[in-house]
Amino acid sequence: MTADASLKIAGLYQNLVKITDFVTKWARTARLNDRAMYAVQMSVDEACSNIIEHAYGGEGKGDIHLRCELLDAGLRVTIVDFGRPFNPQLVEAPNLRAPLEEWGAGGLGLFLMRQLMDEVSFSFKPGRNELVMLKKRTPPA
Amino acid sequence: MTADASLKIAGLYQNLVKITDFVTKWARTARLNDRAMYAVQMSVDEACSNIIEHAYGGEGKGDIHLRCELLDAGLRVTIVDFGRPFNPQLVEAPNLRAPLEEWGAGGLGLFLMRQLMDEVSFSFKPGRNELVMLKKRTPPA
Amino acid sequence: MLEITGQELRRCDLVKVRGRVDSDTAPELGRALHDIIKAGRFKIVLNVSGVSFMSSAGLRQLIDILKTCKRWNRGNLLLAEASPKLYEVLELAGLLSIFSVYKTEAEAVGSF
Amino acid sequence: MLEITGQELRRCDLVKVRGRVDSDTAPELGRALHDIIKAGRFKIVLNVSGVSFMSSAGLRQLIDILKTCKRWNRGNLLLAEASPKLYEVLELAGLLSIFSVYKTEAEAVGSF
Ligand SMILES: Nc1ncnc2c1ncn2[C@@H]1O[C@H](COP(=O)(O)OP(=O)(O)O)[C@@H](O)[C@H]1O
Ligand SMILES: Nc1ncnc2c1ncn2[C@@H]1O[C@H](COP(=O)(O)OP(=O)(O)O)[C@@H](O)[C@H]1O
Repeated sequence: MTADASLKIAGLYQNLVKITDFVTKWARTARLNDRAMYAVQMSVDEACSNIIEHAYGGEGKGDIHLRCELLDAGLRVTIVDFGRPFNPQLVEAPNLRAPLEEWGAGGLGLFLMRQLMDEVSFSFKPGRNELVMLKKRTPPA
Repeated sequence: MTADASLKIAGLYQNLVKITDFVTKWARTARLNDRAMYAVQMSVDEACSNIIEHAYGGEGKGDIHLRCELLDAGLRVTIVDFGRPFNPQLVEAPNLRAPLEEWGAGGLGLFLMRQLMDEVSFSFKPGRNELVMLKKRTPPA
Repeated sequence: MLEITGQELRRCDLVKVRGRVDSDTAPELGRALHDIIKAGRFKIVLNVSGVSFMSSAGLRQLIDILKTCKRWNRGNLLLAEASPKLYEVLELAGLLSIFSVYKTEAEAVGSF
Repeated sequence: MLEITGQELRRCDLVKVRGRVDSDTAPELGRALHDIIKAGRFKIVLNVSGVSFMSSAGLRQLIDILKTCKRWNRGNLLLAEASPKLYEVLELAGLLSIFSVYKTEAEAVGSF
């Protein structure tokens, strides 16, 4: 079984709730359990916040396109923006053993996405940045 | 409508639960509301504890007879013991304005019974002490 | 049968009692609280949310502990999360003038 | 929309936040906590039991406040009553090494 749905929405922080509702609905359809659903919600929230803040450099500067696909393995979410590209390789993961003073330097968002999702991959074409994330369905215990 | 039930039980503190269950059942049958039911429970508990402690001077020294009567007005509970009589007139109500050091001198139990019930009356015949308490049913608001 | 659980916090002891506090069980509660006092700790928060019934024997026990705790200004026995029924009894018995009753454990603990 | 309620206790402030803490709402939470800090109070317990969702923007905000509170040993920001989901996120993000998370408000308040 496969199915997919898409959402095009303005890059505004207040739209994060609608974006979450959209992916939650499809995460549920994909029969993800509560933990997996929360992982998807956090990662998508994070990705879209980054797009607004970093790719567009602020609110209301461009749209975000989301696509949810039901796969046999679980749920795939694709998020596209048309702003500034970046090099994810250059973003260092935070040092979880660092003393408190060194915390908060950034990189926490991408790190969490990678921790929470099973696959996270960025691809950049001129004028179009694409992020694909996969969350697998864990068989009921 | 009137109806009545009685319970004869040994004067042991561990029997207070059974005594409470008995009066609770009849308080419910009398359609007392929660507050009124709690008032009956506390007062009966208090009266029976006093009987064990003061009238019998300890546990296992004598029985307590309880009787519940459903009246049009509410519930009447009669409690009889066969121990030492006392003079309720001589028991002073606690001074609720007293400083803390003067608290705990006693008299709280009888005071609470009188506060909680609509009628409280003692009568003493040789070898038989009787306490009659009435809790009225308040019409549903 | 009472269920009594205690926890020593930094500035006070937090004790939770569940069940029926009557002449039969009040001594149990008294012992638990006296154990804390005997260890030299006089600041106690008693969470009474789980108390289904409190007779005057229970109240007497609490008054006794309160007096011991407050002596020489060394502490207090605070009540937390009294049910409406218990609150009413405390009020009728005039005990609100000597006991402080807090809505939540945290507020009681935080007042020490 | 967040619901934030605060209460000044004797030795710390108790703040309760309810709702979704994301990039949109995290600044609100930040302002509420900074108001306490600006008033010179650096001991804060944050009850997060009502947080339905916390994004990394929310976590970043908390880290920022934590650092400000702990500076010169003058205080701390303690979390209380984290849901299992939130706890897992804190764990994944490595934040359990810098945040103290308490099961109950009372334990957190009582640790100051
Ligand atoms: N979608 C994006 N577009 C452009 N730059 C991004 C994007 N996502 C992340 N970045 C860059 O990666 C860095 C790390 O991002 P992140 O891990 O979310 O932490 P933070 O936002 O706290 O800096 C950002 O500071 C930014 O420079
Ligand atoms: N059933 C009883 N039989 C004998 N004496 C009683 C009885 N009930 C109460 N008393 C006397 O009245 C006093 C006050 O009783 P009470 O108000 O219950 O307070 P307390 O038991 O704390 O002294 C008792 O100390 C006792 O002398």
